[in-house]
Amino acid sequence: MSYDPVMLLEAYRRMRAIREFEERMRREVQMGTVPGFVHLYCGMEAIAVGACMHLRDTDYIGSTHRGHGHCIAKGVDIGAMLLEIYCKADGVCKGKGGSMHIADLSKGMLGANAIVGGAPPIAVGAALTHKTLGTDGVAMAFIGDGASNQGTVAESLNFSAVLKLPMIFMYENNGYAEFTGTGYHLGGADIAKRAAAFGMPAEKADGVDFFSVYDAVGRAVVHARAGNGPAAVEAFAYRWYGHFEGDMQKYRGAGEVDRLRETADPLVKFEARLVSDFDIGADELREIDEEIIELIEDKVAVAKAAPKPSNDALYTDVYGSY
Amino acid sequence: MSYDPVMLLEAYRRMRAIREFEERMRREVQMGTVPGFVHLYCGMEAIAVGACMHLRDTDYIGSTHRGHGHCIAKGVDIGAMLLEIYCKADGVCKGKGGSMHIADLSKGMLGANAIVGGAPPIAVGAALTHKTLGTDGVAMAFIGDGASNQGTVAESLNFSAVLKLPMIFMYENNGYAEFTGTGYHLGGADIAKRAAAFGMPAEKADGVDFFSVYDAVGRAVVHARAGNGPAAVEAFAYRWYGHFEGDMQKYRGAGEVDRLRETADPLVKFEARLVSDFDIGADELREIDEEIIELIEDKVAVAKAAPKPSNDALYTDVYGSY
Amino acid sequence: MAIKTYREALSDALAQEMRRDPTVIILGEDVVGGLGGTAGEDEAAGGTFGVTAGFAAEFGRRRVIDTPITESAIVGAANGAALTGLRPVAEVMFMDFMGVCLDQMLNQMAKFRYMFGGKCDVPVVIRTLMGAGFGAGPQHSQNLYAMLTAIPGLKVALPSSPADAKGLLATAIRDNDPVIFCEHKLLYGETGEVPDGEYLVPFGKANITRSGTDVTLVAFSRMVLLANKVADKLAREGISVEVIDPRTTSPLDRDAILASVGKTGRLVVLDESDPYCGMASEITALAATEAFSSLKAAPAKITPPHTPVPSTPHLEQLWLPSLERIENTIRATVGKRAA
Amino acid sequence: MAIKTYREALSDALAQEMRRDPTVIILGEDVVGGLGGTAGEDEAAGGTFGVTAGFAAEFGRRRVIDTPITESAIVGAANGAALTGLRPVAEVMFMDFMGVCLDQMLNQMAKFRYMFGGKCDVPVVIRTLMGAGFGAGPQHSQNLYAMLTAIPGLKVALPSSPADAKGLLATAIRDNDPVIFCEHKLLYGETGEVPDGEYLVPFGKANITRSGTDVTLVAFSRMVLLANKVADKLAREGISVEVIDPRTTSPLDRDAILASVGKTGRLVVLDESDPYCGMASEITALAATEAFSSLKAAPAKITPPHTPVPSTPHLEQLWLPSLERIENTIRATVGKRAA
Ligand SMILES: Cc1ncc(C[n+]2csc(CCOP(=O)(O)OP(=O)(O)O)c2C)c(N)n1
Ligand SMILES: Cc1ncc(C[n+]2csc(CCOP(=O)(O)OP(=O)(O)O)c2C)c(N)n1
Ligand SMILES: [Mg+2]
Ligand SMILES: [Mg+2]
Repeated sequence: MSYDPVMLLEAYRRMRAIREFEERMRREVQMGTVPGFVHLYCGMEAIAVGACMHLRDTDYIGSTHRGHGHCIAKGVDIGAMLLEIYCKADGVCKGKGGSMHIADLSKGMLGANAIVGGAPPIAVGAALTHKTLGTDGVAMAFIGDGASNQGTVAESLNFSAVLKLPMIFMYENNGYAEFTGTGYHLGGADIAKRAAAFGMPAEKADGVDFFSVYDAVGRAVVHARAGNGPAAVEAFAYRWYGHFEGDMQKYRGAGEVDRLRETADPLVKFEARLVSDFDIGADELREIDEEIIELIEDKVAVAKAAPKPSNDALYTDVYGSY
Repeated sequence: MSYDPVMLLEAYRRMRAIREFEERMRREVQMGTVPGFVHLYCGMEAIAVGACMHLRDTDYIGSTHRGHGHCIAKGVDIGAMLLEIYCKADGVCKGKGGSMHIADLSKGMLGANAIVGGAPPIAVGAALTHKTLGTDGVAMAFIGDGASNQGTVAESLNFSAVLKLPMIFMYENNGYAEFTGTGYHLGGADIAKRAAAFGMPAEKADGVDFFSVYDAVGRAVVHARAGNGPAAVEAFAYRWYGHFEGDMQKYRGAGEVDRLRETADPLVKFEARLVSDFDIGADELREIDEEIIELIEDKVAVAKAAPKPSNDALYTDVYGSY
Repeated sequence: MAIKTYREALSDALAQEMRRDPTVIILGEDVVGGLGGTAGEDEAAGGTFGVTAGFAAEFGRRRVIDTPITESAIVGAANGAALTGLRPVAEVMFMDFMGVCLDQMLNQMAKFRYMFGGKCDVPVVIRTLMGAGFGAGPQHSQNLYAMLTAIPGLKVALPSSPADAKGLLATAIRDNDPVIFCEHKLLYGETGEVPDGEYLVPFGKANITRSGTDVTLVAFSRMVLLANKVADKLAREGISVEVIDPRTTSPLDRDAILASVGKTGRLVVLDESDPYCGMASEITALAATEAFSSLKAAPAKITPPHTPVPSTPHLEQLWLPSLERIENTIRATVGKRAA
Repeated sequence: MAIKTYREALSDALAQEMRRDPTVIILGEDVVGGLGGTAGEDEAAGGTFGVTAGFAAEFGRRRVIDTPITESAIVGAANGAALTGLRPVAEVMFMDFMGVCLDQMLNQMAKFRYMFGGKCDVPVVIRTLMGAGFGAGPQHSQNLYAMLTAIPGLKVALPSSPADAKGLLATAIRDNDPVIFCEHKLLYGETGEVPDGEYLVPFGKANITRSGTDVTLVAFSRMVLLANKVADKLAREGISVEVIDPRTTSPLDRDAILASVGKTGRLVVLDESDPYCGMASEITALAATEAFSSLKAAPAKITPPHTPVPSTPHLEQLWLPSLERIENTIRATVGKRAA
């Protein structure tokens, strides 16, 4: 596979944006400024970005409760996301969705989803739209290791295989579903194999390595766009933080997270390749870093200061007409 | 595998009972004497019996809408079944279940089920009981090719694999789900492979051949009884009649059913082996046949003449106490 | 106008809307049938009850889509398709099967618009069969529309006549909100005048099928037929029954019901679903809270008992509200006993 | 007696019943936690909200069972286990998730006894968390007990105090029918006197938490706390409010409600679930149909609006019935306005 340097820099920008966004959210949650529940994506940046760099605004993704990374990777505006997370009137969902329900159809983002296994059938429907309208668009569902056990996911695999839909199952195996590890909850211990059993190409990727994900998803997307039906990729990358902010993580061995930070940092790994193989200067990356840190600083301040939805908003948007 | 001649004769008796029972039901439905919906098992006799000959009364089965064969194979009393199908007061469910809800816990029969995919999780629960109580009992779910696509089945596979339950997934691939063939509805076209992907031994069997099913299920049951967790068998045998009685079967090629009757009769196949390899006389089998025909004749007459549930029965058995 | 069956009227509406709008698609189990079998790919079903017979031939299999038996995927796919530009009409063969796909109704389609701050339309229709009296047993006979009526974000339609079947279904398809369209299986063969050509019945607008002054009888779906019969009978005796068919439970035409109760001062509600937390209780509560001072007598509910639907034919009949019971309840409510 | 939290009271009941009866098992997601991770097999959770903390140590992992995230399999397995000799207590973490497992409630556990002609017991308990006010958003805050109350064959319990949490849960576990046990997440930290030792609260027996003569206020789950507060405040002004907590909606203590309405002649129902087809409508309809002649004023319903629960904190507060609104409704119902 060949890599466009512009694409690579954009990928870096998005991965960095996810990292800084989530680290900032973490601090904000600890300070108690963020309403609702927040599930952080740190450590998994290469999955969302490696996958979404193949997608257009007219391609769709279905997301999970751990959705910030998917949103940023798919190009949802960071300021609008922050306004939403803070439940403000100008949020991307007018402040009524919050962290677990960010959606932006204009970017092909079909919504975070607080129901484990809720989004895959919906993404399948977006793939059906593409097929019905005869476009070469695709849809992708992000699916956790825990979610991979839900019946809705198996149904989605079969449904899209039978209808030969342009659908990509993007499994995020981060080792844990809440406080239980894949060593226990995953019969057969091989998610990709399950997808393959429903009749589609399925490969595994290193979710810490942008290039590994990018390559595998690239093949899946080519397959799907060409009208050959669905494909699946299972990427492995531990999350760095708790299931949600506040989780004591008693299920993790001592020092696991420190080790991950040292040895499994997708940004460090990506940067090393960018510098060594693509002649991209570290200084250029530092500039991006700073821009992003500044942007997030700004947008968090804006979000915090922004007006809440009016009380009327409680009653609106239930129906289009009633 | 070795075969006890007494077992073989009992197996023949049950297969013949299923055949005669269903043929009779078919005529009765055509004459309009049977209430509700009836789904016939003819052509698949070797599956239910080949599987259930390994089971004890204390082992459990979960069944489907096409449940008569499973009931007879598991030893449910034919008279009580007929009373139930005719919705009579002395039916095995006091006449309130009918054909699609025959259950007999005393025989380990957890119920036919009119919800496709409804029974497998329930059978899993029976396996959980055996494991929790430390018995060597097993549970088995019968699952159609169409049902194999339901999310509940995938969940059951994973759940029993994770908990290492003594559970057998007995797939009945009869080529059709209602009016749609497996050539369309079955992504990956291989049910056993799906089960295997959840981490359990899974084999295929010829569902027309008693010995093929008996051998495969025997291995599965040994595996499960020994505490090694679940196993699956996919058996192939077309149904001879429509999805339900009344189905026009426009989805079947011309002459398909005639061909099946000629070339894929589980009883003919079984008899041939019994006579050639086990020194069992055809006359002995004819005696069984006659006994069964007489029994069914009797029991149908009894069922038709039996009293209906009283009107009070409408209100009873909703709760144990209320 | 022509005399048509309820089934034909449904087909009419579907065909009308599919001709009109290429984004309308149909998906469900055996809506065509025949794929993957040994007879080739000809239509083998056309819907379990024939409503979509001939549709594949006219609209093509790309728009009339057979699915595996996976209701969560069917409804979920309809949801995703609706969010992204299609107007799917998905079939959940029997309403009882909402058990296996409720999440896509309760937590997804119903809430998208709200969760997403109004920035989407969700033009999905779920057609589903309900009702007892068909010998289909406890898992294929339920009337579960009250559960759905209580879910904000959903609309619920219950056509009781061929004309309404056509007009409400066309409206449902054009509506930008999710609609659960509940067809009663015993109504499929009922006939009635059905307007030709484009025909729409608005949501939230009750149909007063009989005008009257003594008592308001609100009835839903198939029960409207029984209500009309009883009203006609009692009219001959001088008891004037106003029969109201709300046609949609969400939105509900509260004004029509309250106006009628204001006029008659008496209310009987006739509903084929469970006595508890159903439309019978809802309408009764509506009148009690909003028209209390008009009420001249205790309102009455007529529903089946709080039991599953038995498979037993005579018990199933006993389970259903009977003409006699309706008549007696109305007589008791208006204070006139049988002569 | 000791002062305990609702959470502790739940743990008490579970431990009490598990000690008493070896066939009682617990299953659900992370009811223990820690399996398959890198820290060994020690308890890592003890339930999402800690109710089963320490249970694996006492009862062993064979009776306290972590499951994958597959609610249909969890509830289905509980059903099968209940049919075959165990008394499973299964956890559906949030009530909203009944969307993904309704079939096993609606078509299976609720109907076994009936379909099988009474020849089985179904001693399954589903513990589940409900309620708004926790900032959990539209898919984790619903109060869906009315849907379940309308399913014949199910029982539904809604403890509003620590004592009831203990007593109703113990009763639920010993009951031979399926019980949906609805715990309100905002009640977990509430404290109250809880009887030591074996303690059972019968189903279908309302708790009159305040006696009064002017108006009957029926409230459910957490709303009982608000009802008591308002009753206490109004008592000081001479408005005598009788507060009734039915504790179970199925079976429902109709007699207690009707007796109270017979005495007070006035009814207000306070319910945290949707206004339509919920318990507020059900109780109102009960009074209207059965105690019409006692009613001196229109009964009133207090519920949230027909909208999802917004994630927005101040809108979520607005969504919930407020003390002020309850007070005003009661004043209006008894005909006395604020001084
Ligand atoms: C239907 C349903 N069941 C349970 C939950 C509670 N829950 C939220 S996230 C989660 C774990 C999901 O694990 P996984 O799919 O691996 O995603 P990850 O959190 O690791 O990204 C659970 C059990 C839920 N939200 N929905
Ligand atoms: C949840 C659900 N969806 C759909 C149906 C309608 N239905 C009944 S049987 C059946 C086909 C089942 O096919 P299969 O599992 O292959 O069993 P077979 O009839 O071939 O024995 C369908 C679609 C149902 N009863 N339940
Ligand atoms: Mg995970
Ligand atoms: Mg089949």
